[in-house]
Amino acid sequence: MNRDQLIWIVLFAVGAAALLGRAVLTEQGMGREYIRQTVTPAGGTEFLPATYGDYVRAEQAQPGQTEYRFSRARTIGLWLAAFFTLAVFSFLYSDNPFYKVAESVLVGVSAGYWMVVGFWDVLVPNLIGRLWPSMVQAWAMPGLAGAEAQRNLWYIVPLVLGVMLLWRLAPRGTWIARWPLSFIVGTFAGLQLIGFLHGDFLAQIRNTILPLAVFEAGAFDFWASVRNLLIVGGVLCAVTYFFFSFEHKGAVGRVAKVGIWFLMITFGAAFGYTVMGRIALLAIRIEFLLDDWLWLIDPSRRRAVSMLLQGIWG
Amino acid sequence: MKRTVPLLITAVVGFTLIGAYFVPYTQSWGETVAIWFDVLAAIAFILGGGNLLRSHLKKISDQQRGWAYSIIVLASFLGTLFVGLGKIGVAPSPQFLEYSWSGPYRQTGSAFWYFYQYAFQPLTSTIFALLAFYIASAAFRAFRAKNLEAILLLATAFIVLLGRTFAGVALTGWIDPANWEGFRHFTGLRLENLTVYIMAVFNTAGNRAIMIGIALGIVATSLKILIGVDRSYLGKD
Amino acid sequence: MPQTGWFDPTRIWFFGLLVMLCGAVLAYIFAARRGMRINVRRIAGLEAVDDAVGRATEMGRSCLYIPGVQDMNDIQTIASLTVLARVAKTAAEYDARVEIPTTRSLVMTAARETVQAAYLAAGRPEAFSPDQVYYVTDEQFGYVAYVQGLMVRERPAACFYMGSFFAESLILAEMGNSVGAIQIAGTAQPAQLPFFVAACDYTLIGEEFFAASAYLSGEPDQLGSLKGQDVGKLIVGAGIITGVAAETIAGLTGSVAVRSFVDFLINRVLT
Amino acid sequence: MGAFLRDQWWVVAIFIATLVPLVRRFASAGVMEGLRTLDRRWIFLLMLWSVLLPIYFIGVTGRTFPEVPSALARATFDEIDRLAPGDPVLLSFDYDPASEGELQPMATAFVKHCAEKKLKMYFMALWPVGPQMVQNTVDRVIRADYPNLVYGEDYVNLGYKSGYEAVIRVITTNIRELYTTDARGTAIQDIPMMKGITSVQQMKLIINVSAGYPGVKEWVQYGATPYPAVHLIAGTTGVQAPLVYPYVPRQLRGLLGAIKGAAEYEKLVIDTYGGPNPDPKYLEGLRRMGPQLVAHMLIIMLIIVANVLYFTEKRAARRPSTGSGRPERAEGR
Repeated sequence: MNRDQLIWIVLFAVGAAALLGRAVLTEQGMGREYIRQTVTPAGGTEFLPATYGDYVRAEQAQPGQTEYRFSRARTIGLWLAAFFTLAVFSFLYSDNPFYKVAESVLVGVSAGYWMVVGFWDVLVPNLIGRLWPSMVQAWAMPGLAGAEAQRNLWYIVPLVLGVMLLWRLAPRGTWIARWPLSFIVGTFAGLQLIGFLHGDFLAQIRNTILPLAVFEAGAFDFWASVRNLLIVGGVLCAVTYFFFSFEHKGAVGRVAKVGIWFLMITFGAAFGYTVMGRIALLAIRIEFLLDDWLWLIDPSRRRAVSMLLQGIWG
Repeated sequence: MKRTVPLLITAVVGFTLIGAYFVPYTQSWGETVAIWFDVLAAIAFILGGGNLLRSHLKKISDQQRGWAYSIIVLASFLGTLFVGLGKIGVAPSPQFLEYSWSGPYRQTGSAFWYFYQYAFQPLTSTIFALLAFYIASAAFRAFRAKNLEAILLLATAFIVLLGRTFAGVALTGWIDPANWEGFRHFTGLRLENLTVYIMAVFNTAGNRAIMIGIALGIVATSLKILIGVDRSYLGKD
Repeated sequence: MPQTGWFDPTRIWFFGLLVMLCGAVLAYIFAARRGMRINVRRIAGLEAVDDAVGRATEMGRSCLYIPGVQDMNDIQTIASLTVLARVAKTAAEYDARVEIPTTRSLVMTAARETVQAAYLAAGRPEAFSPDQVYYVTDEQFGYVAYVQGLMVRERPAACFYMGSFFAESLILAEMGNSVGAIQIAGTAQPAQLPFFVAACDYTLIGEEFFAASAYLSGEPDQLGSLKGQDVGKLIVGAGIITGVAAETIAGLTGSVAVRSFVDFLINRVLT
Repeated sequence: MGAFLRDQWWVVAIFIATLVPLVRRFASAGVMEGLRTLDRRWIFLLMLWSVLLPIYFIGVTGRTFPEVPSALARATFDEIDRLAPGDPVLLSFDYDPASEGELQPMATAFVKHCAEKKLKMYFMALWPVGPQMVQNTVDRVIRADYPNLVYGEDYVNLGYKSGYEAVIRVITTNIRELYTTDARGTAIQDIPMMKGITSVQQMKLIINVSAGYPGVKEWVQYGATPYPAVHLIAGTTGVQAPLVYPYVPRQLRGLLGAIKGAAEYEKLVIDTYGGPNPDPKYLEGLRRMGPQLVAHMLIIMLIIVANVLYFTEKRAARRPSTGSGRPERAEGR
């Protein structure tokens, strides 16, 4: 049994003991979800998320009330989410069965998720809804009305292309599937040629036309002029770096060298700037573990039953 | 026949859409084609889903290494698909109570919502959170002053990082006209102002040049595809 | 619609630029076909492709090619497939195993066609197996979770990240580095370039990524198109220099003529 | 701090226990050698602790980490502080729940500051879900801590109007043309504080909390630039901040960028109007900055240590006597 497995077992034992102790010994316990049952205007019942604090206050006000209730399904879900979070973090130490389970569930659920989204958000409204509006209206989209409800025969084109695409699964004639592919490639090669040329190429040249001598209410503003010179010079040098026809030697080499300096400063700044966002992502996950699951901390006072009990967390 | 027709389709469709951009009546063709693409991509899910099923079923039947996990993939995939397409646990929308399928498929409390809330969302956000760890290990390994470019990369990242903490502001807080009149000209050197200057000047210039280069690259790549110089995506004859 | 004519007058200058640029690219392609010598500068990342695949073959480990996380409606994904054609051909010649997990069904279909043709072009059609190219999931982070696990278990010797990437770029690059792979990345997403530059061995920055397939093919007409792009850069240089000069002169002398020229340039030509 | 160490001894014990093997390794192999062959998983552990411990410390004690407001945050604060009680102020909340993490602390601090200064607050929104954000902030701040402020006399929620920047262009000249009623549907004439208000130019200050388009860029182009007398300050997400820096200070007199800007502004508001122990909802930004500060420090340390290691290795490599380091793989740019 090598060192890794020993560490896993130790971690496991300490973790399990702590969780058990926490759930049983402390009076508030941990990791429980509550719901609030409300009647919707149309008569159906709806379950809104509620906190342990709401539940205890409601119990104090009227013991045995049923509006705020403990929800077993959501509690199981909470513990599942906590397991998945820990399983993914465990990969940082080493690849292990828990991570493989989490990875498999994620691949399966996410593939299924996007296919369901594709069906209900694209196929039903944009294909079936356009070709057989009455059928969709009777089945899943009663609200369909107005221009959307008229049949639009143009949508035969994507249907035909779609069938051609699926012909790949047929034993013979799979070459037909290339037609929809070439249709897609052709359209987006054309669209993006225009889009990038007009949006990026022209716009960036226009934005770089700046005066090298800046006058602020008559007076010559030295620093603003230096700023514009740096921007214009930087763009020209960096564009020179991308030249293909000349080797980076001699005069072109020196200009390209200045250009790569600008690019490196750009990359360094962008790297430093995004660090804060990434750390916020980790902080949110750890707050989920400590607050929602383990009930160790309660920064937003969701489980503070009343100011009286403030003492415990004080 | 198998290759000339697709090439023809690509060229005709591509140049038509380029032309359509300049004729007032046809400027909306771009959006219509984009909607058609979404439909086509949704239909193509069948190919993707089919491939997913086939490759994992094959892994199970051949008992390849890790086949047990393939069972989990298939179970969660088919489970999510069944629950989502079947709108399990979705109450019909209030205005159309008699249409049982009218409720939104993402309704809170439905089974599909449960899969999203307690599996999809925690897993994806935790994988995203791994980035914080990888940024730290990348900082330790990659930011070494090997040559001038690496020094510029590391120095800028260092300044921006420092500028975003209170230590950075405190470190150069003494450059304050209140302490000495002469500092008035040097306030630009305070760390947070330096960060602003770097972002507003160097970052702007660098990104502009990259975007100009990309636009030119796209023009050439698209043209090569439209006139058939590049046809690798079409496969063999 | 204010205009009734067949041509939108507000876009006439843009049309002129389009014709000039496309004309330059086409002119150089056909000139190259007629035998004009095309010499282009070295790009370190692209010369490393061959020895990366070679290294993988020596060590008996696989290559991993990731065509970005976008669908076929992104030109970067299509450009990535043209690079995949060259890399797959090299892999076929070296008899190295290249694995291509994809995150979109259409990309899987097109990539399978591309790799099959590449193996045929390398004269080893029998070495191609459809399972090399497979669909994982449409979700960006589900895909990265799978690839991350794959890297640790398969320990590929060479990793290619070519195409459109978002936040997951650093996860891939750091994981690849930890398994000791040579990593060559190419993307036209400016926001992800810093992470690839920091964590990969070679990075193709924006336009260099689009030039990759031309470089790796070495065919004259492909290289010709790069010359056409250089003409575009000359246009950029000319446009900026004249604009800045006119703007500065207009500011210094305050002459109305120059000022109207600058306004004409900015509001007519460059919009 | 002492109380924390005593009460939460078990957390501190675990923290030290996990680092003992690392310290032992440094002791046995020497710091330089230990660093050169440092397993990256130790860096992961350090990052985990540098985020987890601050969250736990702040969560349990309620205290926050130090924060020194920058000149830009002070300028934003002064723009509100210089106003007199009763001055009209327009607050436009153009964000949604997705960007609430970075922007809600700013919105809460802005409203608390205006309420303390007894300014007349006119809320509006260019995003469809904006009025909901206004309602949340009003309930959290005004209704909870300033019950004496009366709706219709001290603050009013004009609600959302579609039309993106066209809305700004109209209300800067004639506000009544678009806003005939407030978000609750009561007519403008029946709202006491709207008497005499015909356009946004009469506002002493415009405060914009923005997550994208339409947002601060449109407010600068159509709200502030054409009317130099109108002062505009804004709070925005980290991604958008660099795009609007060029407008500071001429068109945009104050700017708070990302959670850091929110924390700096909160510190200024709490120090002047917070009182002895401020309500935790006014420390949201400062609370979130805890892990950011320690994690940034860790990354800065890692860069420094990496380079110290690199230079000692390079100097050692020049003297052939010492062993050479790991074969450096071909280093490209």
